[in-house]
Amino acid sequence: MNSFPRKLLTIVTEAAIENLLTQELERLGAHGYTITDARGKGHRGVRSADWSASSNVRIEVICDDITAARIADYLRQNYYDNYAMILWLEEVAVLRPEKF
Amino acid sequence: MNSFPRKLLTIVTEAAIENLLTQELERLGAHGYTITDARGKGHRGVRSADWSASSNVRIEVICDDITAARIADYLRQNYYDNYAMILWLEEVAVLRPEKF
Amino acid sequence: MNSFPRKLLTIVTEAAIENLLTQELERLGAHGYTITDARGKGHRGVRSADWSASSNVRIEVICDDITAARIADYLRQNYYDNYAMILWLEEVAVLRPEKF
Amino acid sequence: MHSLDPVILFFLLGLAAGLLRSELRLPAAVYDLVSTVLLLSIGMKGGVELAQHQQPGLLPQVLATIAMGCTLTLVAFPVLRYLGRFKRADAAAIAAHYGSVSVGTFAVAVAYLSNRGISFEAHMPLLLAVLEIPAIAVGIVLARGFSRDIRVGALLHEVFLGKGIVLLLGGLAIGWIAGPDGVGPVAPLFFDLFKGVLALFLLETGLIAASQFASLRRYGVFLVMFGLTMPLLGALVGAFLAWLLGLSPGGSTLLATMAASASYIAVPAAMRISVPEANPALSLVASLGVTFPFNVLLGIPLYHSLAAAVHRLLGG
Amino acid sequence: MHSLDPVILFFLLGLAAGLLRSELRLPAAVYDLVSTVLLLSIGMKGGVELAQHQQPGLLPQVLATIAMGCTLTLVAFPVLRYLGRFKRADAAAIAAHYGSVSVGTFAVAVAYLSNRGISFEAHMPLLLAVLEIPAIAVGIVLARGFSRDIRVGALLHEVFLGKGIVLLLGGLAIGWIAGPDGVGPVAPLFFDLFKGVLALFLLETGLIAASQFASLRRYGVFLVMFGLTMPLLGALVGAFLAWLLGLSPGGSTLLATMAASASYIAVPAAMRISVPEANPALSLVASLGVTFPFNVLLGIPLYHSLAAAVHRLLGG
Amino acid sequence: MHSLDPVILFFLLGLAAGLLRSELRLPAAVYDLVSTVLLLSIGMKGGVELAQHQQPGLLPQVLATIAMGCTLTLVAFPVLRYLGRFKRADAAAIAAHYGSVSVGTFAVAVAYLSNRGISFEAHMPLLLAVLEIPAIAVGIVLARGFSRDIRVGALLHEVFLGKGIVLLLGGLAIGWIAGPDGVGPVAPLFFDLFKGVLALFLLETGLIAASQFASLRRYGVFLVMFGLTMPLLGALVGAFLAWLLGLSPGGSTLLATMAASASYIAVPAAMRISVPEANPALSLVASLGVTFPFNVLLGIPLYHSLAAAVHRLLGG
Ligand SMILES: Nc1ncnc2c1ncn2[C@@H]1O[C@H](COP(=O)(O)O)[C@@H](O)[C@H]1O
Ligand SMILES: Nc1ncnc2c1ncn2[C@@H]1O[C@H](COP(=O)(O)O)[C@@H](O)[C@H]1O
Ligand SMILES: Nc1ncnc2c1ncn2[C@@H]1O[C@H](COP(=O)(O)O)[C@@H](O)[C@H]1O
Ligand code: NA
Ligand code: NA
Ligand code: NA
Repeated sequence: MNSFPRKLLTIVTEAAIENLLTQELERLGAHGYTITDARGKGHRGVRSADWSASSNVRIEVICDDITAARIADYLRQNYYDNYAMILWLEEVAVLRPEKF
Repeated sequence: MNSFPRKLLTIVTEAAIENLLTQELERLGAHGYTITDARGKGHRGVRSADWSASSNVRIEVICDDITAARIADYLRQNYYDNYAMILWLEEVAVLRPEKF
Repeated sequence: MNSFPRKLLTIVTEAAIENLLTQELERLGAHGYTITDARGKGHRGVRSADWSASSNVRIEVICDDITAARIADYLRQNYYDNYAMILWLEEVAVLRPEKF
Repeated sequence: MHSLDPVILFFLLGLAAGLLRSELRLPAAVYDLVSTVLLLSIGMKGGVELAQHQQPGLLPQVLATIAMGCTLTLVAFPVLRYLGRFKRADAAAIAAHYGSVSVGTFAVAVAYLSNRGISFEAHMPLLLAVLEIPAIAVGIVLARGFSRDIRVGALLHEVFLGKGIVLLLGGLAIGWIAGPDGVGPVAPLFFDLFKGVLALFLLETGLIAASQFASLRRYGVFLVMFGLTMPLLGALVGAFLAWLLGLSPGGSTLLATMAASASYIAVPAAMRISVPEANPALSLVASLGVTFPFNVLLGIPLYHSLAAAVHRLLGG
Repeated sequence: MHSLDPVILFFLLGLAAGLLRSELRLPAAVYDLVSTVLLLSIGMKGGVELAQHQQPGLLPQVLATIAMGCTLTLVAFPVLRYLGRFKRADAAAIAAHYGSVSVGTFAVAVAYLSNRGISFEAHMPLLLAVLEIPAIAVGIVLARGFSRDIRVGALLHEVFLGKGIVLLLGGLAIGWIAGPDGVGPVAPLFFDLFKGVLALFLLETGLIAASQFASLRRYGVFLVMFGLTMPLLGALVGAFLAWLLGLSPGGSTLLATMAASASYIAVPAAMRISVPEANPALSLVASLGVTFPFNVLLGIPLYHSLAAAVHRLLGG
Repeated sequence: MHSLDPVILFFLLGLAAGLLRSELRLPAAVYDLVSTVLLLSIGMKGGVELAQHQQPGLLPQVLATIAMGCTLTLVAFPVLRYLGRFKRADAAAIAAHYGSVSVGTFAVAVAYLSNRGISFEAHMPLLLAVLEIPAIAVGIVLARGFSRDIRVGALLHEVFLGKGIVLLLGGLAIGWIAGPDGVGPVAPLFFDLFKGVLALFLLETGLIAASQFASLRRYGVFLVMFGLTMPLLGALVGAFLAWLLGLSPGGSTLLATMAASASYIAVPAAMRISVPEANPALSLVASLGVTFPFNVLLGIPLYHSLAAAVHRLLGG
């Protein structure tokens, strides 16, 4: 099995900006993303997903190092101050590097 | 982009103890968590999420190494024997270390 | 805390083949799996989860290196060409190695 | 005749689909909606009746119901522990399921009576809510003694503020305050659709019950036997107590059914938190895989005859 | 006149909202609930009628329906393969969609007939369930020959135990066993709400259909043409067969509609498993993006006139 | 008397369950279903009426409603900014919530009027849809000036193609096209169940409102005062405008209620996208934690008296 290193960027944030964010991700060079519905707690309190205003989404993007850094930087500068949002980065291995 | 190493602790367990567990997590030092609904299979059989008693939750906690070890140890000692539960740990990079 | 290295294999693919796939995973040696509902976008376009035909699932398997490689190879050969599917591998640490 | 009640047919359809491993599956959100409507409408119907008729002697009936819940749990426990050779925690947890009550079974019995034009006391839903709880407390003490490390807070919360109790009592209060005219505007949803909603509920319950059958073989004959005889014993106790309390034949049928039924929603959740060392599969196999189908398919008409017989024999 | 049927307006609203990329979105759980109620109520209505009237000659009609499903698939395949120049797997998969049937279209036709007080044979829902299946088998054989490596188990399961078949046949059985009086208690949900539930179903179908339009341009003119003419051909075949079988004008309209409609739920799921190399977008664009709107907006009244004309011309 | 309206009791039940931190929770999919049915049925009822009665002078009323939305926002802003000492973005966002409207409150007022047999103008749902929007635009300009970097596209989309507007206007169009006879077949779902569905909606709204209470203390007395007095001011403005426009007492009650109500679905979503620096908790605590309960429990009967008084005093 040949595998290739890529970055996995995971963002947890408010469901209200899902559409906005996926457009930004594509603009910043992501070739794809995966979204699941989530709830949670953080510095901005409990987000229980009982209704739209308190729902989170969990967005994953597999991409190369440069794209990952670009997205992370952009989100930190443009979203961190105003939205419930966290993100983290991991090293992963993928099989078909040309896809990401 | 400056990033800082943290641990990502992922727990998959019975939905019935979600509330209990989030209280424990906070008591043990987690500053936040993210929860998604899940189903699955493991040593305790299929958990199909068809109704509450067979539903799983997938809980993620980003925290420092010590907190991660503390939570993992505590859960192993207090929950592993009696509940359908697995957990794993990963190295991740975050942007704002003070948050976690 | 004693922890042991394992592989985390994450597959994102069409919900239509969830049952098929979990059977394959078990046949290929996985001792368990965790599934969450997902949506996303990739080379085969937007999969919005508005109805069954456009829904994704996100399947996680914790296993040893060999099993992970076996599953990844098998899926690449038998599913990649015909299904919306991506997968990636990560190093994780687990507490009870005998479970996986 | 009873087996022709259409809501029962929905249960059988769910059971068959589940056993054949059909693709049919209803999302958990649908189950939540359907059970919310059922609980509210059972409560409201009772509340409306209460608003119209003074119910003398409510307190003794509530106390008697509590006593019945405790007794049934205390009777089931030694049978499971010594005859069934279950571990202490398992015996206590299973006993608690049978000392408590199944709202789904109650609803089927209500539909059964209403199809036959048999009336019953207005406050039965109150007794239903009351009966959910004592068995849980007894079960926990049986499992752990009066130990300190019970998560009392979480437990009380789980028990008194569980969805079932809140919606039943809430419905009762709404029906009681609004009265028969007041509930008129919401009657098309909560009363006219009652049996249709119950049909969907039973379809889904059938699917879930079928998923318990797979474990039946593993957990053996004793559990099946227990799941078939314990409801009969419960029904006897319930029917006799109903006669003591002076309930009508309809009310007696309901109390017997409540006693005969085993919880599969409230108690499992409470036991996971308070008696985690009990294997939840054992209780669910018995209550959902054996007792629920038995009660719904055969038990209810039996308990109706039983209640009638008790009234005939003992007078009243 | 037909376009004023309110359920059709809901479909148009969904379509418009989808095309305008509105935020309107119904959760998948709502779609599941709504389609469950629709399938059960179509089945039950048929079952109740069957219980009342002996239906002679059911078997020939079932066999004829099976033959029709196979024929339509076999006719569509070469058109797609040689005229449309589709790959073999794609041609086979699309053909299977058109040889099968769409329950949503059937439901709109039922509402159409009932709004006009036109009766039809009680067992049409049975033929509906029957017609879902044979095209799938034919499609697979067309795609892969009689090869060994078909996942037969998974496929049979998917086909015979899919949600649609189980609920239609289950509903039929319930209606048939319970009879007209037996289903009375559940009628407010399953019969009185039928058209309201159908309206919600069509609203959601409109949203989904709109999401197929985006791909229309990509897959070209041929697919649109096929999606418009294949239903007309199907309707002709269906109307003529209905006349051969001696169906009433109402029943003929339904059989023509069934033949004209293309599956977009059962067949796509089966094809993903059994003919994975077929591009699922092609079939969905045609069946959901072209044929469904055409049938629902224009086709059904047309097929009604057609059925009437066939009866007039050929007598019967 | 008003507090006995049963739908209000459902709100109180939800509120109580939420405050007691009960386990009662309805899945988001249920909220979506229930609010979809409510919006469609409000719209359709209006559309059917419109189809029957010519409504002269619709355009002036629409323009007056737009002006009212802008005015209320412009009045609330300085109060919040200078008396309340809120940051500019926060003051603008909260003001926008109060300049807009809450569909849930409107629905309760409709139920209130219908329980008392009071009629109102058919096109009120149209004004409801219209009033949702202008406050958003004003709020954004107040927060950011006429700056360039507003995400205009995303915003327009969010506002004009949000679920509420699409379903209200879609329902209006369906009712208007289908007319009273046309909607007959879907009436059992959309009209007969209206109040039952509203009850479920209010149960869930009560749960959500309770979750806002926790933040009440944190955000202080001013917000509570604002949440109680701003609706009174709004109601005065609405009742007076209604008199100017020549609305009936029923219609005046509705316009006063609309003015008094504060958005908690459409505006929060728009503000998150266009004024992200505003703290969303502030607006929700005020609109959902204070104003909604106040309006539903006390406000509506008050606004009804107010509308009657204005008609009496000023004639009309
Ligand atoms: N330490 C953490 N671990 C995991 N998830 C977190 C953590 N902190 C925050 N989150 C998630 O991120 C969302 C936004 O976080 P915050 O901006 O801190 O309110 C929360 O609602 C959680 O779902
Ligand atoms: N090897 C595995 N890989 C991924 N998830 C697992 C694995 N084993 C168990 N799980 C998840 O953890 C839950 C509890 O596992 P268990 O305690 O082994 O029954 C299961 O229901 C699965 O969702
Ligand atoms: N770069 C990516 N990052 C995260 N998820 C992806 C990515 N590409 C594809 N996916 C997910 O995998 C599914 C199938 O991908 P594809 O086969 O490329 O269409 C998509 O619907 C997404 O959910
Ligand atoms: Na019992
Ligand atoms: Na067809
Ligand atoms: Na307002």
